[in-house]
Amino acid sequence: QEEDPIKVGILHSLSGTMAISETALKETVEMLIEQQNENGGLLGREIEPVVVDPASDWPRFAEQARQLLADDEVDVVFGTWTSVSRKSVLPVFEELNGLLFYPVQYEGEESSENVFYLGASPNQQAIPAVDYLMDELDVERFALLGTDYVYPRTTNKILEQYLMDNGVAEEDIMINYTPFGHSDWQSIVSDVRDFGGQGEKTAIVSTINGDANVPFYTELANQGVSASDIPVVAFSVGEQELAGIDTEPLVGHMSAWNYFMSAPTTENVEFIQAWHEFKDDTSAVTNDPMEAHYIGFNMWVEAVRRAGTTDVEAVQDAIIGVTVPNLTGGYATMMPNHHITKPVMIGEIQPDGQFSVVWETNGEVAGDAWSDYLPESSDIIASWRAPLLCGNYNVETGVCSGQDYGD
Amino acid sequence: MSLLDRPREVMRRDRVFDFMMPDPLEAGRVDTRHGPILYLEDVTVSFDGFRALDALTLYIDVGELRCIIGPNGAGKSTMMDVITGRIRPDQGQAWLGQRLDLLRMQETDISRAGIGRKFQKPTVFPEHRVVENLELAMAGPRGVWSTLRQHLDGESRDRIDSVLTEIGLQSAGHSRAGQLSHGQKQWLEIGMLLMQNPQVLLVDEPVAGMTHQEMDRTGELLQRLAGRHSVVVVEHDMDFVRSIARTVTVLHQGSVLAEGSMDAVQADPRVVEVYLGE
Amino acid sequence: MLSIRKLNQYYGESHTLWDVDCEVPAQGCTCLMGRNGVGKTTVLKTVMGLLPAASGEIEFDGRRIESRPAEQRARGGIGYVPQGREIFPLLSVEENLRVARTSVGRRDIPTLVHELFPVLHDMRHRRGGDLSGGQQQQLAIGRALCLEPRLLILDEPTEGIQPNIVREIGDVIQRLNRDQAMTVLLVEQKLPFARRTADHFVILDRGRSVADGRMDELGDDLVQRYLTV
Amino acid sequence: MATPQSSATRLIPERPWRRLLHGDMGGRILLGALAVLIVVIPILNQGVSPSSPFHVSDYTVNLLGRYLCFALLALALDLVWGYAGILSLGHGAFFALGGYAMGMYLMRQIGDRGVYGDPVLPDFMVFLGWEQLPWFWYGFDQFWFAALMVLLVPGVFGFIFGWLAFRSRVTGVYLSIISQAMTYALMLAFFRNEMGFGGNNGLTDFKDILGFSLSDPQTRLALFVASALALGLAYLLCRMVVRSRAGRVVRAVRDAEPRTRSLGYRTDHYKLWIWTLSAMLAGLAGALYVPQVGIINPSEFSPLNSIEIVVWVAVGGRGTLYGAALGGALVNYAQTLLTAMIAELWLFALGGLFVAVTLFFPRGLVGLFRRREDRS
Amino acid sequence: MKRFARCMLVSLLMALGLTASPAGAADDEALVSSLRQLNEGSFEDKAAAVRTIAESGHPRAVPVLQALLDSRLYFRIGGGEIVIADSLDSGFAVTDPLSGERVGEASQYEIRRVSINNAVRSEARKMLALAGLSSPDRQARSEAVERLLESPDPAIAERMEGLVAEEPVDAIRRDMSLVIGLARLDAPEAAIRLEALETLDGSLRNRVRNEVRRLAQNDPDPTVQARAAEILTGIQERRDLWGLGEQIFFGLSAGSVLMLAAFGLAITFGVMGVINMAHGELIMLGAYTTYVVQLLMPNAIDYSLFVAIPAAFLVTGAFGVAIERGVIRFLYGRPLETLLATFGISLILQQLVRTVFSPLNRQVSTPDWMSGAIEVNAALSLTLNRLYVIAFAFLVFGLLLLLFKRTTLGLKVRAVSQNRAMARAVGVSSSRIDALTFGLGAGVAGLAGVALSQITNVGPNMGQAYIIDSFLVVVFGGAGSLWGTLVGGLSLGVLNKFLEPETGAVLAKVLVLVFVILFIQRRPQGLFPQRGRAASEG
Ligand SMILES: Nc1ncnc2c1ncn2[C@@H]1O[C@H](COP(=O)(O)OP(=O)(O)OP(=O)(O)O)[C@@H](O)[C@H]1O
Ligand SMILES: Nc1ncnc2c1ncn2[C@@H]1O[C@H](COP(=O)(O)OP(=O)(O)OP(=O)(O)O)[C@@H](O)[C@H]1O
Ligand SMILES: NC(N)=O
Ligand SMILES: [Mg+2]
Ligand SMILES: [Mg+2]
Repeated sequence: QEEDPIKVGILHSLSGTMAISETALKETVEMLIEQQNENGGLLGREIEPVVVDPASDWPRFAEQARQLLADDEVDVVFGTWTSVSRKSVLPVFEELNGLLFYPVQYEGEESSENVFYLGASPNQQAIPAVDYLMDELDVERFALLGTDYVYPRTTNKILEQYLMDNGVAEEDIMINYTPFGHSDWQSIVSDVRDFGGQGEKTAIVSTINGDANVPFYTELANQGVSASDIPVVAFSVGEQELAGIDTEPLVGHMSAWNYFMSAPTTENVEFIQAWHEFKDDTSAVTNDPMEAHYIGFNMWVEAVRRAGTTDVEAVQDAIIGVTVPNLTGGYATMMPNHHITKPVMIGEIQPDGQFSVVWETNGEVAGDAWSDYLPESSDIIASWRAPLLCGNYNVETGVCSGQDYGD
Repeated sequence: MSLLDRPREVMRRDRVFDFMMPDPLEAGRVDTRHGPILYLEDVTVSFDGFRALDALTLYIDVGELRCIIGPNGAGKSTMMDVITGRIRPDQGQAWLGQRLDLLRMQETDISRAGIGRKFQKPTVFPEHRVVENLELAMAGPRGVWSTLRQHLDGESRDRIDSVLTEIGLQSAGHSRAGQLSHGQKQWLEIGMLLMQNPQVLLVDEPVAGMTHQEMDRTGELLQRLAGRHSVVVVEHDMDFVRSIARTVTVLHQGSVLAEGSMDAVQADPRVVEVYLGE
Repeated sequence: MLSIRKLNQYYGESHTLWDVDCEVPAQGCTCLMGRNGVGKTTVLKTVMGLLPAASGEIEFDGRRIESRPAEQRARGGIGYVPQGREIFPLLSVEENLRVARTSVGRRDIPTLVHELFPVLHDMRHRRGGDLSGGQQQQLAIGRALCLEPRLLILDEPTEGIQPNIVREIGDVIQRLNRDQAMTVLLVEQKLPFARRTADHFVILDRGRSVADGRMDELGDDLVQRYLTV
Repeated sequence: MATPQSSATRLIPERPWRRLLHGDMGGRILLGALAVLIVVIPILNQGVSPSSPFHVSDYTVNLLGRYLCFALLALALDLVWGYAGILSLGHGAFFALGGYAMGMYLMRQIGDRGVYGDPVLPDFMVFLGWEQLPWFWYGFDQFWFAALMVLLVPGVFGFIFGWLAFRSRVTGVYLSIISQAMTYALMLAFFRNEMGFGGNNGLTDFKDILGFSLSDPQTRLALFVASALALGLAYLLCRMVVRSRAGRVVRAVRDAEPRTRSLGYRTDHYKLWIWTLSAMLAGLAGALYVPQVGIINPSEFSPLNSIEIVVWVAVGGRGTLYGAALGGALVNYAQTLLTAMIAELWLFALGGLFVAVTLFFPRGLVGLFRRREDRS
Repeated sequence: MKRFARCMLVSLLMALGLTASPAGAADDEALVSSLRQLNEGSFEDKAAAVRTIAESGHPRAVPVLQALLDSRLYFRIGGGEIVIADSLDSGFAVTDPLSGERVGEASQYEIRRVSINNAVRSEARKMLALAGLSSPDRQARSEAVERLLESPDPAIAERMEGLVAEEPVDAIRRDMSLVIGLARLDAPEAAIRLEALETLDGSLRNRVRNEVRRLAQNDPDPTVQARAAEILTGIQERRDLWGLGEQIFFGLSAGSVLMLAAFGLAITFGVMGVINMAHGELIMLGAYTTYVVQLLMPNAIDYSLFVAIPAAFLVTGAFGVAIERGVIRFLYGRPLETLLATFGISLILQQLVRTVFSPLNRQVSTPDWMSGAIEVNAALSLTLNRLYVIAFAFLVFGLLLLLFKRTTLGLKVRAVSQNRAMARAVGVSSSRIDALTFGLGAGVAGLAGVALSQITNVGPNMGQAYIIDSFLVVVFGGAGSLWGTLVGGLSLGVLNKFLEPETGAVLAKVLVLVFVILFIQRRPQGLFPQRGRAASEG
């Protein structure tokens, strides 16, 4: 038994529409595993990656999650990107009692015993970003543009509530949704220009996803919307997305993340160098979800060490409270609600496709599974520590509901 | 496109699914008590200004065998297209018996009302076997539900067999129709027409590609059919026409040029000029 | 001009032509005869290259052609009027003619075609598929003539054509034989036309060539044996 | 009746609903295999100890169940494509509609065990701040109603689409492309949260079906058996249809529609009928599929999915019912295998497979075993 | 605040005027310390440093600020010394900010960019704009005025009044008077405000509209208010009219993308009858060809498209010929099976690109002559890349039309597609024609790829995004008709763009799809159908 390698499942799309984002994450985990093995493995055992390709097809995610857990009997899975893929595998992880580390910023409203949320929840990204817009840039009007799916919808719902709570009038908020891969932004950009041309300082809050971003920014540039007129702050645009865009005209537009490749810490430089070596490409970029995997992987390693086993229950138990350094000079701690602490930063786009940090929170913010700004969930909390052991506990009614496949 | 057009489109009579319509069209119920079975009056068809039929008027009596001749492009096939509902004329009247206005009926209804046609260019179902082609043509209910439940009784089988013998394709009964030679397809078309057992048979160039002897057989067949059925034959082979014709109509440029007995028509100098040649 | 020796041909598994032999002398008109389904069309298609020959030789103008593709045979001087017309239905009449014409590198339409079939000129802008059956047949013949072939293959060319033009076609075939040294290979069921037009005959029966000779040698016994049912 | 008939008329079956599998070797093998699966799989899954090499894991049962759903879907498509010649590039829509109908039932079964604990409203509605259940969700708490809807919704939808299209004689590629437009439009529409079907996330988090827990191996086994039965019965039904005279009319429509019409058949009725039947079968496949994968979301409507169905049928063998079913199962099996074995390169293998099948097995994989045209 | 600005401005103008004087060592030192502040201080400090630099009058002030704006200002990790750095193939070329002389190289791990934010950037821009106001360069002056229009204040207006008379360029002079007018809207005297209003009448600018609206809503003087309201209505009406023009432009441009993407398919699918599922991937290959061409000529991006267009045509055309020769030619007579094979090919091509180029989007640069917009006026500007794409689409259309109408190729293609055997029997080499035509269709898809690379992302999935729309356009127009594709593409584009503002992008797309479905019921053969006996006979 002892010689058997520890198996780590990697469940990221390598083909289909999501491959563009997820392939780098698969490689990140592979790199981390390689490094760990070079440093003597874990518990004296080798770590072995098990890679599958769910091909951006949601039911296939569930199928392959099942395959990883039931057939390959992996000890932990790093994977999924979109919320729907996470939702699709969630019941499988709960049923078969596996561990999933999810690396992407998401809409919150979830906490599962079997999932560890390494990306930002809205309070770790969206809220601080609009705070920045309001406080530092004196923005009064907000155009919330997003791709039509749950993450932007939820985020915008939270933001709308939050903005109105902060005295922004309803007509000063514009909300617009576009389909996945939307490529013709002419009218929308023109509308936003109009919306922003009324005198008050206006900003775009973008939850536009993946492929739609290139034509969006290209159109912004062509219609002459510069960051000094109407700045964009995006939640899904990182270094990797910028790699496909000519960033010269976009300088000054912003993104809110918990990590930027430009972070000047030694950990980060080492990480980047390792990544460049791994990819054999000195122009390869790193991004926030990659950092999330870095953190998640190290947390899992630490938890396994503490537990002395890869046994799921033991790791679940041991990992809460584990603290590891992040890449931006601070520390990430696994909270009882299975979210982690993260610093929030605003970066402005530079001509070389990097971000320069213009603002950052004092220290780390803990991720909130259930948003305080939504009436339905403001009473709900999550804690996977005894005695609560519940992902959605209503403090008003004292009831714990949902997501109870495990037992 | 105005908004009104949609509902109007839906209400169109000529395309509506007529689940609800009474079905007066079963063969044999055509009212022919008062004279001709097929009336064409003043029928005009034009394509982009070209008049393929020009005020054509024609009557076919019950049980008649009528030959129609005329130069290429005179409008003979177009006339059949009008009768079978494939083409809607620009003006004119077309009636089957006293009651059925062909111009208001769908192609399928016209067929079910008892008009059968053999096409000039043989068109059969290439992927079906010869017997299946005949079975498809066989008279009987045409609705989805009835064909779904229908079974082939001995009588029908006998009928198929006899037609198969009649058209000389016994040995080819199991081959796929697409594999037949041109002449064999011609025969199959005739066979399908026989299976349909219509009241009016429109036969476009039945003997093209047949040997002289086959031609005689076809002539006999058509003559046998006449009497109980009304038969309209279009043909360019004068020997054949002469052998079967009682009344001959000559079409030219979309209207009737001459009509009468074979001899009279043959002697008509206009017919000689445009059609027969010296 | 054209000689076919020991030609065999199959449709899938079924053996359609059995060792067919056929000689078509130059500058004459040879008529291939036989009942329905004996394989006449199959022979012509094989000569044209539209069907592969399983075995046997086809020699045209002294050269073996059985392995050449159809288009080379067409450009090499074989014109084909198929059974069933095979017009390009969506091309205009003029375009139908021009397609053939371009493959001999010309743009004009030979006067002969319009002389013979004036209707093709009158209706040059109409779509080929809209023509009446007989008009299409005329177009098919006209199209083959556009190739200015040395060997013209006609598969029941008079089908559906009005009597006076049929007669004219017969005359033209003879004229072409004579004046332009064109060789003609004809399939025809109508005995009178065949007798009038052709000067040689070859009879097929169930895929085999069974008789041949000069047209005036075609006696009633042969007709009785092979051409009636 | 045994008059001296020509051998040829015997090719036409006397009573289409009798001796259904006469001359249908492929069908017999298919049904035989299904029967064996129904008996053997439960035994190997439940009766054999997990350590035994003969044990069939829950995972495998689940996987097989889904292949059967795909086979049923392929069968449905083959009915319209192979027999009626209507190339539908939108059959995924019917599958998804059936799936959604079932998903709605499963959603209502969650009851107050949802995240927000609302006894009536599904989580996503609570989250969107909806006060009450939209009208079209009524009745889905009843299984019988949902079961009816599984057939009716795709059926009615297919009927309306077909009615519009066939009535105005939309044929060939035009029909294919507008069927694709249909599924694409549905996909975009279902993505919208306002539609009330859970937007992009679709319906998920299912817990029970008919009171049995979906995570229970026995329930999965039952679903597997249900899928196998559905496939078997659907096969027999399709077989009956294609052997009947109506089936021959439908094939005539495929080859020469105007000629069929001139024989007096209302070809639009035939097309509409077979199209609707096929849509309902596809819906059934979707309904069986959803509880087995635990999620239904709008990407099931994606045009690419529908194209894949066409590919399954073509790979299996168009125009042979068992071939289509085989194609549906096999291509998906290949995908499962390849995505796990050669995660980075599997698309090369799959694409290569498609190309190779068309080039070397023009009648699909079953063309390998089938010498002559099927004798239906 | 205002007073401060004025003082600052005056000193700044003076300082900039003095740039001729040689810089002393003391000036250098001041500049260095300002530069340090630029790096180390808070963003407010940085903004102040920008002003200090501008006011210092140092001859290097303008280049340094420009470098800051261009993000070329770096500091050395460790020492904190400020340098100007230009990226090389690997690492950077380092320049001393004081002397402007090249002093060596540095790697990406040694230096970091001086970080600034939008506020600092705005400040620097404004400072440079003021400096540019009296520049002899017309472009620089125009930009400076444009820039000042956004924040006009009395001091600037005053300065402008001096300049406006000397300004030789009409347009700039008009803008200058706008700046003056805008600044005077705040004048306490109603008469001056009224007078200023008149100078603003006729302008379509946002800024003007907003200011006029402010007056129309709450000017204390009723006459001013009334006049402002009047002017506002005029402005609004004209803006709306131009807005309509903009919408039509958007529609045409969306439509031209659709038709460009569809042309290739109109040939392979419409004319040849091959259901080519790999069409989208051929478009993608065209886009990747553009990317590779740009990689090969990094210093001539402006001309790269002229190389990319023929290159893409040839590359994708060659792929097309290979696909036709390798696969499709075995499938004629089995048209539906081409769907299966080409679907397989599309999977292979996608994965091939992923393997060769990585799954990430690739960056294709837009040449300078294609970026930006033509400003027709303040309310309507036509983005250049779209304009070129429209022109390109029509050009391709014209060439294809010529090719099909003027050469015998079109005739032969149609003959082959209608009756392959008979075409051969009249001497048309069907295999050559098939390969050529498919190659042509593929090549045209490649051209579409070049155009698309200028407006959307270049990645392995890009083909998927266009395949459905392309099929829809071809079918809507009527398969086999190039004109149909043209009209179909344009009208769907325009329809979409007119629906979008009403319904949002998602619903607009759904409605367009539903429209096409219903339209096809009315015209089952598309806009330009094949009619007649031939099309209907069985
Ligand atoms: N759809 C159409 N468009 C244009 N012209 C047409 C169309 N259909 C028929 N025509 C023309 O109408 C005329 C009549 O054609 P029709 O087929 O009725 O002739 P026909 O008498 O049957 O001749 P044939 O003896 O050659 O078969 C012809 O000149 C033909 O070209
Ligand atoms: N595509 C095919 N597949 C299989 N068999 C075929 C095919 N085409 C023709 N045949 C068969 O080959 C034989 C010869 O056919 P062919 O067309 O050459 O006859 P033909 O002598 O030209 O007859 P006709 O006088 O009727 O035109 C026929 O028995 C026919 O059934
Ligand atoms: N969680 C996201 N970005 O879908
Ligand atoms: Mg005719
Ligand atoms: Mg023949």
